[in-house]
Amino acid sequence: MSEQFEPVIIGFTCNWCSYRAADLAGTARIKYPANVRLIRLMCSGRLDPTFVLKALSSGADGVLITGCHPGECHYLEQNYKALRRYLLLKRVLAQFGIEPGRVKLVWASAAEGVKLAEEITKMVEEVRSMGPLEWPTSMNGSIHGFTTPEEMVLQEATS
Amino acid sequence: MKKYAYFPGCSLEKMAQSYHLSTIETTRKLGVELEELEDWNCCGATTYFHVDQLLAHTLVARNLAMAERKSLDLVAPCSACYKNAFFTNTYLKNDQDLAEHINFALEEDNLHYSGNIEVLHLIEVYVKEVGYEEIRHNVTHPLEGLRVAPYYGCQILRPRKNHEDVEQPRFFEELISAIGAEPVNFPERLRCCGGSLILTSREAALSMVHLLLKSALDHEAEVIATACPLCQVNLECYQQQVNQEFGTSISIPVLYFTQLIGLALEIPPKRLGLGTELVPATKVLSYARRETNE
Amino acid sequence: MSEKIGVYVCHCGTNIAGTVDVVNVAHWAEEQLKHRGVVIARDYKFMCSSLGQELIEKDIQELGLTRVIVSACSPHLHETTFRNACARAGLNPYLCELVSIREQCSWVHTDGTAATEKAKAIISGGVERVHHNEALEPLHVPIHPSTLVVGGGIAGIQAALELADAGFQVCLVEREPSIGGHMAQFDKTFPTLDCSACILTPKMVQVGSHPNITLYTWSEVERVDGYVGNFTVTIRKKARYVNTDTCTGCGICWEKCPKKVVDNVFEAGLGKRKAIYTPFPQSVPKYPVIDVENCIYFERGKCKACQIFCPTEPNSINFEQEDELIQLEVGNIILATGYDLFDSKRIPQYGYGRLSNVFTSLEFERMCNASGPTEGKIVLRDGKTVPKTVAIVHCVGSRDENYNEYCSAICCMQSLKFAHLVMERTDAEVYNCYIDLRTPAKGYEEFYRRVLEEGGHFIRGKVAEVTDSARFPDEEGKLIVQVEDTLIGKQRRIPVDMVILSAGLEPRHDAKEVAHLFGISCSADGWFIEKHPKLDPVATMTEGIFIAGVVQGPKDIPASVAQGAAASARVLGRIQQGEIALEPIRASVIEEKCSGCRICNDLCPFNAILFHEDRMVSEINPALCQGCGTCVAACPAGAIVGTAFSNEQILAQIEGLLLINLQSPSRVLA
Amino acid sequence: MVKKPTFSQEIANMLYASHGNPLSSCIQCGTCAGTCPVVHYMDHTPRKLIGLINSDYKDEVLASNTYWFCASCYHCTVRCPSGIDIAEMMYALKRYSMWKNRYREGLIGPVFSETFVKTIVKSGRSYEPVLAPTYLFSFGIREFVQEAVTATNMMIKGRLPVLPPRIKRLENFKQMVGRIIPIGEVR
Repeated sequence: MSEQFEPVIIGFTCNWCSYRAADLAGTARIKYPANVRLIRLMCSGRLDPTFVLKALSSGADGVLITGCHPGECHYLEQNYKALRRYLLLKRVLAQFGIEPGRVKLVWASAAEGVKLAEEITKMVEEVRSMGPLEWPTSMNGSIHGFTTPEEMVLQEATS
Repeated sequence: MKKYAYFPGCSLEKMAQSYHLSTIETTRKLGVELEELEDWNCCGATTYFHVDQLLAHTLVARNLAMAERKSLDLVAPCSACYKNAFFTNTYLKNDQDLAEHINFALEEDNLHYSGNIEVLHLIEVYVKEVGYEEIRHNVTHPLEGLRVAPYYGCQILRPRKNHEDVEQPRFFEELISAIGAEPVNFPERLRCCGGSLILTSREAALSMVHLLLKSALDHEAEVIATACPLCQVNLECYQQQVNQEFGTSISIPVLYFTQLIGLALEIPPKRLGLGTELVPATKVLSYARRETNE
Repeated sequence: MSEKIGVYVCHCGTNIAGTVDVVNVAHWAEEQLKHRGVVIARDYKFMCSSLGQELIEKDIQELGLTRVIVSACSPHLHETTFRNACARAGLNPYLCELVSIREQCSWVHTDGTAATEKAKAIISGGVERVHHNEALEPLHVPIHPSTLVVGGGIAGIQAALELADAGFQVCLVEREPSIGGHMAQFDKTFPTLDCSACILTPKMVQVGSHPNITLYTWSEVERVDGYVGNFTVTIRKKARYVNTDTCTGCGICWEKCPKKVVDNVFEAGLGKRKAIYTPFPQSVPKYPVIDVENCIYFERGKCKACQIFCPTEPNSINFEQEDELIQLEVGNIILATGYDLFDSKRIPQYGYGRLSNVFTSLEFERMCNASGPTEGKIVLRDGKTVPKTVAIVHCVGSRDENYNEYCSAICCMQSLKFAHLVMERTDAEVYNCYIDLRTPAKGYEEFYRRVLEEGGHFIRGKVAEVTDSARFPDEEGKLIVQVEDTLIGKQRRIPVDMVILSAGLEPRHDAKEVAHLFGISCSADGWFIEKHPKLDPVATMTEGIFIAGVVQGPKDIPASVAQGAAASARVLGRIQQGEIALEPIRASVIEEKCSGCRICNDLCPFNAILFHEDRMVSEINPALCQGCGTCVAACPAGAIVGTAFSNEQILAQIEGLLLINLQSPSRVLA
Repeated sequence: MVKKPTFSQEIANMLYASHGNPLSSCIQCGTCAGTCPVVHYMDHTPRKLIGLINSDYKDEVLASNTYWFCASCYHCTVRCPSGIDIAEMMYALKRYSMWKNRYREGLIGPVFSETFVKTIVKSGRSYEPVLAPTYLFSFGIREFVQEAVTATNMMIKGRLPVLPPRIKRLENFKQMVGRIIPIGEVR
């Protein structure tokens, strides 16, 4: 194998759209790098920011969050909530000094296997160019106390 | 009343001076302040986009930037200038890439555009800023009975996509009624006059001009009102050629809407640049107050 | 390590084995994941084959496996297969996880080594996750045997009749004074040209007289509570000002009513009706309604002609009548609320509303109808001149990103029908201006050929504009249709006497509100979204709510009828089962942990979360919960748990996928 | 590896700053051609031109006079059901043909455009008289006279400038232009 750095990316998918998009990419034999490992959730709205922090702190170099297009959520509107959390999460990560490019949100409908594959390929390249993630070790302990930052709770409430 | 950055555009310097004059006169009387953009440059017209799109946008951006520096919205009396300014403005607001690229060029003239101003066509100032009521209220000599064909042309409206307004506009008619004149039903009012073709594809352009003039006359218009120097020159200065080309004897004055408003406001015709037209506007003047005719 | 986990790696012929070294993967799992409870790992050619399944069952029984990981294809394909296998062997099906190394590994990667490594990680993830799986039981809820059908068009009528004939109670709600929908307005139906009324009215009468159908016309659904099997629906019965118990529908009242009103609904503005009226002669029910906006009595307080002349005893006209609210218990709901016609005024260049002889398709339908405003005579707006040339404009408001991007599906055939009717009833020349002619169903293409043979002209091109501004002598006093004939590449101006705009179908103006009321979702276009576009077209993501007819997307009468029947078949299935088993993927609140902050309350689009003021805790109704898990993620106290997708499961899966369970076993055991 | 772009891709690239849909989304409905006021003078209708571009008939397209007849009235752009900015496409073709010197013989458009641009680059403003030669000489004697008459009439009425106008910060202006395109020869 080549000497180049092979990042590991955890991908969160929605059972109704992006996971099916991944299935479609498979049945259509569309190729993308093996660096991504997918986890199935019922909805992008299920994504607890802790999952992302957990992934990054446990050795992932990037996290790809995927969900249904706005307005097409199978649970009506939960992907909007995912979007809000994502935006907040980015702020938190910025505070940790983590490159914004390492966590990405992508909408992909069940029909968009090609799109998903492209997005994955793109992200793998981007993260590869960023090099391995130096997760602030000081935080590994505190990670679990970090379940939902105050501001996220507030955000949920005010929305 | 509001203040605007006024971008006359090349043609108003000479070819359409009457448009310039009547604009200044009428806006003053209606209490709108137009501050001419200092050291403005040509917007590139349509021709410019033939050669280089980026450059064309840059030319427009220079004017926008200078208006923004004065934090004034930009007003263009020429439809071509307006269309260029309006869309360059929209694109620069929505396309980061383009904006960067063009600001890089603007640096050379110590300018920068950040997309904080709006672009209006002169006629919008009368329709939106002043308003029909205010105009009606200021009219001292309504041009009762004067049958005016409102010619919108292309680039006041297009390529904007709010279809109801773009395919079936009413504001020009309303404006004409506001000065007491009678807007005629002019079905070809949105049809292109071939302005940008007149020199390059004469035959095509002349036939387009002919069609418009004919339609206006068929609906018994006594004058065609335009809001664009190119349309004006096309429709007026080429009537002679149209007649030779099609064996017709068409003769109908083509004035700027500002000139008509001016007459209704009893501004002396001379100050409205009347008298420089190739097709005499005597018929129109007969509607204006005698003494104002000097 | 209490758990005994079995790992089963499928070759799927060469589909997986071709890229992933499955044997290696299986060995790896047995070696490297031993400390995580893997007691056996096998690879097999086709795990989903009966032999493959037996392999698993055997191990469960002989090795006493407590968890099973099958790494094969996508769970959407075979999850149930393997879960059933486990169930047969006496293991709770939810203790089996299917992880995909085909769709998401072997098929999408070319580098065998990388793919094999990824497959290992995926399995490791599954193993960690399955540790935290719980034995679950599907949720059983009873199904109330009666059904609510919303919308009395042909789709709703069909659905209602199917259910009622099967012997179950149906409540049919219709917004207008009569059922029948758009179909009642049509004259002929393509491609067979049988008269619309002749085939529709018998069905309407059946609905009106069916012992199992309760009909609520001039009514709307106001509120929906409860969940699949147990909905409580509140219906607003708008005041008719007519006592339906005594009214005989004799018609004297509307005969005597002095107020004529332009009928913009049924007659599409072409005809008039009275202020007290039934939309059309064959209306079901036969009782009239008083149109308050136009009734002289309601305007000026006097007249009462209808009351004075009403022959019934006691008098059936009641000006004091008020709206009624009715509550119903139903088990399932079928939505067949239909469509609105695209408003052609939105395309000014086609001149509708400005040029008097431009007609909409619905206007023309009424014109052709023998009981319509012109007794079926095809004439210009003046009511007498018969057109000599007619142009039919296709795709009005359809296939156009300025209006609706979708194809309205019915316009082509409708236009062909119009062309035929014009040629049949006048000797006019007919021009069809189309982009593409789409005649895909039974007998449609044949009908197209028939119209061709009858001499209809076809111009392939989207009409640019319709104008009355003549340029040539032969255009004087005509409407000119300007269009490129794309097949010859020339712009044509066709002078005609009449233009018919074949307007497209649009979602009801209030589709979004209705969708929200019933807790289902609309597509970007505004049509209701079906559970699966191919395999489940009449169900929705919300259990117990079904859709039928155009409300799901543009379609013609045959298709609408089919969907009406299909929806009721689905409902009948439910009713027969008596109860329904719901996937136990649900969220639930741990009362002790709940701080009563109520953040979760507004997050749930299905209103499954209710708050107990008294105990200051939230509770989730398992039957309403659809298991999206948004509340689980949102709860600041971590008081909400999502079964089958718990935090523990996902966090563990993350660790597994990142293989840190290998580096330091202790870490994950802790 | 890098593939040589197809003609349609080349044209797409030239629509850099205009924001319509890709030409490939054309459904060949003919709304553009049905709308176009100049279509009778074009050898291919706009619709057909798009078809030719999408099927890479480069020579036919460049040889066509269609895009030089476009009066940029934008009616097609407004009405296109596929959201294609057809007028901008015509501009793109004009630019392409001028850069590659591939436009048809005897067309006035290209020469005119170039002179026009040069005047602006030189002075910052446009100046009609300079433009005259570009088209006058291509005219037949009759048109020439007609044009001359019109011009003189306007001159008499004081509607044609005698001296070319200039902007003040001309040097900066030229520098600015220089950052977008090389203009050595017109300096």
